[in-house]
Amino acid sequence: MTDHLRQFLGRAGFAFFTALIGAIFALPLVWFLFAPFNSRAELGLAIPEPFSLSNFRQVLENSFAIRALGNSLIQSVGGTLLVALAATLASYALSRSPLPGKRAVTYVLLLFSSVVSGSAAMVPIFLMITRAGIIDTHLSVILVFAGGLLPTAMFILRDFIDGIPRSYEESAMVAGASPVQAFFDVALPVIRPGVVVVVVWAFVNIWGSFLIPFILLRSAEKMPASVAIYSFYSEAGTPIVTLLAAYALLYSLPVVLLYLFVSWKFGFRFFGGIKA
Amino acid sequence: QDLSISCRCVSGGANGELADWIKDSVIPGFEAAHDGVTVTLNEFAGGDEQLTQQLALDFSTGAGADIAGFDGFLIPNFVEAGLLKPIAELVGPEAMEWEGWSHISDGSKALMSYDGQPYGIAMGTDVRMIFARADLLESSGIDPASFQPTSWEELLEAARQVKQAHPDSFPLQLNAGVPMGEATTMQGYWMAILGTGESITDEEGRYIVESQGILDVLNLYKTIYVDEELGDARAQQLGDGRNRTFANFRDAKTAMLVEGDWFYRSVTAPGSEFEVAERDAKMTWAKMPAKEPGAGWNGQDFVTISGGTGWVMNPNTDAPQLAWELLAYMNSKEQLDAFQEFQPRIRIRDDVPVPTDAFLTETSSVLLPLTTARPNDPNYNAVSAEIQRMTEAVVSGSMTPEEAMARYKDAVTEIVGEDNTASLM
Amino acid sequence: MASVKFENVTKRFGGFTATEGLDFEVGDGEFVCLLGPSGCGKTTTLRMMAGLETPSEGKVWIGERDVTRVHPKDRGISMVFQDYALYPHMALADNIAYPLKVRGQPRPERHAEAQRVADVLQIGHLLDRMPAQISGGQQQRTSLARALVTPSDVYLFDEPLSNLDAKLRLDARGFLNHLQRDMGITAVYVTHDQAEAMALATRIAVMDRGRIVQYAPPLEIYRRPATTFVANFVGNPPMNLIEAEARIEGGQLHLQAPGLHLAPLPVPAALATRAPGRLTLGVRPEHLALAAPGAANRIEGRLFANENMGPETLVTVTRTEGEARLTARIFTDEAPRLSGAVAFGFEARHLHLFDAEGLRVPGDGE
Amino acid sequence: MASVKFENVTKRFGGFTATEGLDFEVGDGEFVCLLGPSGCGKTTTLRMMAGLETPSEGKVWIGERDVTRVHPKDRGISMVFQDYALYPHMALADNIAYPLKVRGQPRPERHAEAQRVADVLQIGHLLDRMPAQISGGQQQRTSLARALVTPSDVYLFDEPLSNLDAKLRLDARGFLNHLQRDMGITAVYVTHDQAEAMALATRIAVMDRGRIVQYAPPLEIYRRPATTFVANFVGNPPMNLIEAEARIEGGQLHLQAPGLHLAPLPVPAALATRAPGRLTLGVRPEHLALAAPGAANRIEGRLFANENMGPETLVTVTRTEGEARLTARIFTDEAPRLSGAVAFGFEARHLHLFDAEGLRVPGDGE
Amino acid sequence: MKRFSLLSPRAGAAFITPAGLLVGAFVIVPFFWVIYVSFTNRTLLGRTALNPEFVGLANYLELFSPHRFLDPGQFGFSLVLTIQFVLFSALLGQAALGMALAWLLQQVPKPVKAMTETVVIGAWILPEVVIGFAWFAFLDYDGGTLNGMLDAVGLPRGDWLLDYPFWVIVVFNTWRGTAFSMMLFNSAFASIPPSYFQAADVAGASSWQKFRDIGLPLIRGHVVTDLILITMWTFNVFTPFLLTKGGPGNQTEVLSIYTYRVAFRDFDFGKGAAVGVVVMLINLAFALFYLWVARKRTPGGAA
Ligand SMILES: Nc1ncnc2c1ncn2[C@@H]1O[C@H](COP(=O)(O)OP(=O)(O)OP(=O)(O)O)[C@@H](O)[C@H]1O
Ligand SMILES: Nc1ncnc2c1ncn2[C@@H]1O[C@H](COP(=O)(O)OP(=O)(O)OP(=O)(O)O)[C@@H](O)[C@H]1O
Ligand SMILES: [Mg+2]
Ligand SMILES: [Mg+2]
Repeated sequence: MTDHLRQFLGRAGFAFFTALIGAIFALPLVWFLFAPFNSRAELGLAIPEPFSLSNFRQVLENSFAIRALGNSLIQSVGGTLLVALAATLASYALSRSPLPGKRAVTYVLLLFSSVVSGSAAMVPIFLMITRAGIIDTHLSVILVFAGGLLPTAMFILRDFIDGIPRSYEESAMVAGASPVQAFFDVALPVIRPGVVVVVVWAFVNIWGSFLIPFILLRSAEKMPASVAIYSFYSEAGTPIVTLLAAYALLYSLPVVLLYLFVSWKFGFRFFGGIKA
Repeated sequence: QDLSISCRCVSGGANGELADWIKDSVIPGFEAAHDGVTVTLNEFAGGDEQLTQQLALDFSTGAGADIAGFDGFLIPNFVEAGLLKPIAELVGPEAMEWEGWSHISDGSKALMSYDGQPYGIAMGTDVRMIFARADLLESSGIDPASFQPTSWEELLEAARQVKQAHPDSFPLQLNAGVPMGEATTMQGYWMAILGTGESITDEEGRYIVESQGILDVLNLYKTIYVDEELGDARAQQLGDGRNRTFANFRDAKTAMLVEGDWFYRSVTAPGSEFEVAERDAKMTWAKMPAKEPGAGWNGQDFVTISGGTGWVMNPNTDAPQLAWELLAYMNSKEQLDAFQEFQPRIRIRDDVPVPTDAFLTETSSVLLPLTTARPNDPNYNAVSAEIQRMTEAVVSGSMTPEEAMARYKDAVTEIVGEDNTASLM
Repeated sequence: MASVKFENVTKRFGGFTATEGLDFEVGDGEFVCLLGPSGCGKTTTLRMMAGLETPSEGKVWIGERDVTRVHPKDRGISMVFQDYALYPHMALADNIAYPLKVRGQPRPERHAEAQRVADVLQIGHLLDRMPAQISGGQQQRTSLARALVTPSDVYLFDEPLSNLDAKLRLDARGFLNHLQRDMGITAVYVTHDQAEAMALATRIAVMDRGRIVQYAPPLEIYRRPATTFVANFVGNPPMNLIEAEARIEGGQLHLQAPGLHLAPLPVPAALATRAPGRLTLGVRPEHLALAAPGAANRIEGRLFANENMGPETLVTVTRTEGEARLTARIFTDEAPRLSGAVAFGFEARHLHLFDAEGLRVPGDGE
Repeated sequence: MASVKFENVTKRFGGFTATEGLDFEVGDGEFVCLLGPSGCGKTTTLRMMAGLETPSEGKVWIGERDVTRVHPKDRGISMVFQDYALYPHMALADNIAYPLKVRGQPRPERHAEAQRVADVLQIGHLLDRMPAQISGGQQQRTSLARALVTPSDVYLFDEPLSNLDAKLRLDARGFLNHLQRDMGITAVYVTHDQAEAMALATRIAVMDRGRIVQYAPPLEIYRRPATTFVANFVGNPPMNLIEAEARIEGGQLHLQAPGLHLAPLPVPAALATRAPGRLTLGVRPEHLALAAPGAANRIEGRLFANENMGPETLVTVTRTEGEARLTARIFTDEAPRLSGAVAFGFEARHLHLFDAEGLRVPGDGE
Repeated sequence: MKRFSLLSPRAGAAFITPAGLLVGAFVIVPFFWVIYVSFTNRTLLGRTALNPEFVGLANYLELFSPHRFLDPGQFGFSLVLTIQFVLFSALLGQAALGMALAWLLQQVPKPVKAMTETVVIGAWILPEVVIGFAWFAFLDYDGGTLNGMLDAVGLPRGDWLLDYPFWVIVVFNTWRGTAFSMMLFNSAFASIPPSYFQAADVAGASSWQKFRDIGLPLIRGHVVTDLILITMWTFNVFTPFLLTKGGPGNQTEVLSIYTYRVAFRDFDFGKGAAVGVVVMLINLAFALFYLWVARKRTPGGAA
């Protein structure tokens, strides 16, 4: 009996401790549950009194901001797909090829991309996009994001792919599959959890990023929400708390939904070895 | 033919009235008058710095809108970089014949000019003053109707009186610190330094890096925020400090706040976040006094400063003539009159009457004659940032005025070079 | 169907030589077992046949084709992997049918085919499960089914039955036997189980440290192991090896070792010309029987273990104080009552002789 | 040392029942083998003893303690895993000494202890190596050493020898035998190799589809299999089973089947009271010998296979056109020359009888 | 002699092409542009925007000029601050906490796991403007959630953003980024064969012992990957700007904010680019250090 008790307490202790960390993580977000529904929101935490949807009503009137959510979706989905696709293909090829120094290559690219993420690099990128004649298009935003995020995506993914036994693909090839078939039928499903991590990461990055769309886009019809949210800042650069909170909620929903969907549908983990 | 306008304005968001005016009035009007021309508005949301970068990139490649909203104090920088062309050069000398020029004062023209050449047309100008809570003054034993300090000492005295009556209050708000950015320089430091009879530059345009005036200003800050806690020192240092000062005013914790007329037009206006309930009864204003009567800039008793945003033309526009026509049309009396319907304010043209708004009429007539403007210099921006740091050092108590000024001297010398600085001590 | 030929194939991993100068042929329709201790290069050899490793030197032929550089998918082979390599995201049915899918067979047909093979291997009822949901033996059979579902020129098996119980093993073995005999498949089969190798193979290649030390039919290997290594490795329990002092006297070979009583032997031709020195004497446990003390050919020792295992009994004795053990396999249901000193008798024709290098000394008539 | 008791233990995975109503006890100092076909629930049973799976129903006792919900580390057990589970980042010495480290033994002592166990298992010279640098067999012995390094109440082994070649297997088996006999450890041992089970176990639990069908000492299982399943599973090749028509006539049992010639038998007590109907006759391959046609007890058929496997020959005949096969295991080096009709003779005392449900019909005196 | 590879050179090239083109255009070209610019006095605006001059190492020398190197607002100050920021928020914060969470999550009931995971990942996926804002509200002196809670339990309130700005951004960055490390370690742990842990269970190891002896050493590669990434990200993270704007008094002006000021307030691209290059070199040093530590602790170099 004492064994049971000790064990039970041990487990309960772990569970409680974990839940506590979770709760602490949740605290800074509590404000968001209330503020959007408070017609006179402030930074202070206050239960809406009265509960009001007027902020949302006002936000919905801002057609620019609402349309921006759609634009964010186009750019994030496009960019994420491109990153996931190109990174998966490339890191697979790197992982499975006998090239020497491939580790170093991915790492060097990673370092390069860290420099480029700084704002100074916006100038050459802008010039290139202008010369290509695709300034002020969704495509330009998608391409530039994809390029910038790829090194990191490849760095993460190659790690995942290296951990997968080659015998999966070997057996597919012996079964008569071409390398490309083996990749799609066998390797891709097995590395899917890694790809999912990259997808969420890339989506979140693009969704929240301000600078690139801001530099590359001009027409209001194409601006994403990360830019549009600044329309809830006053002329003097101060936020209009009520509207901002309401819009922030709308703005956050897609990423949260994406995460919930993806973790429900695919999970964020490997299949693990099957030989128990 | 296509034309486009961009501005930091979003319907339903920041500067929504401006966006509405362009979309509902300017564009239909212009298109009706020019067959086959379509005009689009690029509503633009984002911070000042990003806007600057975007415009710089656009103007260097030929991208961007034909007409762009633009903060006047950046004109020297852009011109030096070759990113703007004078209107006369771009459109031709006939542009200078436009009837509107005669209705724009030289001071207002200067807002969008460099080396005497106009690069655009200002949208309007503003003036700065002390906004006051009548209710708070009254309850502290000060008569709001006759409230008008004539020296810094009187200003401080009023603040002390309020503080005594309301120990929890922060009676006086004079912007300081880095987070408020240019609002610190314009609404705070400038309003004080002009009161010492000095400016930021001397007559030759050299930056003053050492002077009694600077010390006086810093000591004023010290008195307000450190020694007597007449102001909310925290609000000067926090990222959202400016909002806090507005909230303090709204919540009757601040009795006197130095701001531009925008504070009245927009911040405290009915329906906005910092709306002051029963505004006309509770809010009043006063001129910013010089340190001592007559000691102010130009020997004035009271001081103020103006800034302005306006419109410039893209130097690479495909259709300079048409773009100019659009710009001129936007600044026609007809359109500016229409603009007053969307948002009443002081317009650039003297033939556009200020709507029957007592406050605007009164302040503009009283303060415009007193006003001055920021120096037209490419380095101003960087120096302004140093001013913000200098005030923050004092307000946070981490440096004495002398130390802060010494660092300011170092930093400004580094930015503009020894030759472009002046010491008055 | 096709033959497989290795021409002087060496494989190095970095500085380590995994196989060296392999030179052998698997005839069309043959079933060859690669047998050898762990790490001797069996898997490496198989993978070179499959095209999953490229030889460092030498050539690999399948049928008339030099396939040394041919891609695995173009070699017409099937393979069972040592670690199964089941696809974790596919149900068993899809795992098994995968080679058919690759060949473009429509879904219903390939699933029917998978069902057929799975039924033979007694996993037909598990086809909906995922690999993680079945036992180790079931995984192994799935992997086998996947290899057998398509007709191939050569089948490669890497220890395909090692996790199966005797009965399943026998069944699977029977199935493979049937494939080989009736359908004439060519197969190369890696195993460390010599009984399996004996039962299945037309020829066995015994490997040791990257080389083939004997390549011959099973009985040949059993009866005439080429080296002490083979003698020791093949047979369960392994052949008893006895170091003996050899002398030729009066045209006869005299052997001496502790506990050994052996009538002089005729001198094998190979030994006639040189001084024999030390020889190693081999005798299989099943060729030892309990002997009355005093029999002409006998070995004596003290009882160490006496294990009845059903139809047979293993009796182990120590000849000297140290390690020198000797096991006899006696086919009786009941363990004989023994204690203390035990003597095993044997016939001279069951003796194997190896020289000091461990190479077989051919007997007369070999 | 302690006993292990299962009380009506059932384990379900989702809807699938892996073990059902297990109810048995492993006595203190016993060495019990779990034997059964792949997927019958052996690993699952062992894991429930270890505490790595929780029973869906029932209780598990170790000694006097109900450990059903006790954490593995508090059960006082050691276990060898089917896949070794050696830590790839630790040298062998550290792997083996890990259970001692966890118990807080200082480094020199635990390494001395590891050395001792490793020496016994003949891997003492490898202690500095990493697991990746040793062969499969050595890995398995390392895993064994890790389990044996601490004194435990119960030792659990999941197919600990399955990947070893015959020779190593024999060595390790000998060592386990020694442990059990001399140190009296309590052990539960999963294997699919019935020879291993026969050699090691004090009792064998034969499992079939999640149930224990017979739990008895090895020879008992070999000699008196409780069901046709056990008869068929234990023994290699398995017992020959012959469906026969039974009649009781004149106080004697007459059995009829194609090819079978059998003198009438005494009626077993169990059959005296009921009509026998169909019975299954069992006879082990090793109890069949070639017989002259005309011997009293014999079975006839046509030759199907004649495989010499070294020390023994398996002769298989078909009795009828269909499946009814019969195998004899004949201990000779040379395959007998046979063709066409073959007759096997046997003694009546080697016959096993099973009723229509497959349950053993006890012979007289059982 | 060529080894068999799972992908033919042709297919491999085809697989790499899309990524190669994108990375080439939007990473490699801009990278060399930045390197070039770091040797010029190019500005965004003003005279040197169009006609930058080659100034050699002047930008770098200026960054490292001993004159006022460590004064607030100078490069040196930001550099030291950033390294502290990385140590505390990335290594001690994100990596250690992420590791602890990943480990705990292996052994707690499903609902607790799902909830905690979702909240932690929520902190990571929400857009940064939104997050900056939420924290502002959280830390607000007067009505903030944190002070409200301290009030409720009778502890004194804190003026966090003014009195402890550095620790605020440390905690904030930890909160923001832990999810990534947690996810990475989670999947790393999940890929360890369960029998390794079960063997340790049977051997009698406690959770901590299992972590120290088995879990951690086995995912060392993932730890290095994680450290490299989060170090780099933390060096570049700009989000603290939303909370403190680098203040008060430069106390939170980490390098990313410093660069921002140099490049966008002062429009000095040459200097901004030089900072970027220096940061890259520091990252390289960190990465080599991680790899060195990881390698050093592998006995025998195998596994
Ligand atoms: N990729 C590799 N790099 C280095 N050495 C290797 C590699 N693959 C195999 N080896 C080595 O080559 C030798 C032969 O390996 P192989 O896998 O062929 O052995 P095996 O005979 O199949 O053994 P087992 O019966 O244990 O599977 C081994 O010593 C092994 O350590
Ligand atoms: N996680 C699981 N989910 C569903 N079924 C399972 C799971 N684990 C085991 N089983 C099933 O339970 C049965 C018993 O499995 P167990 O691993 O105990 O078999 P075993 O007797 O050890 O077989 P083997 O000799 O092949 O290892 C098998 O039929 C298997 O398919
Ligand atoms: Mg192998
Ligand atoms: Mg098992």
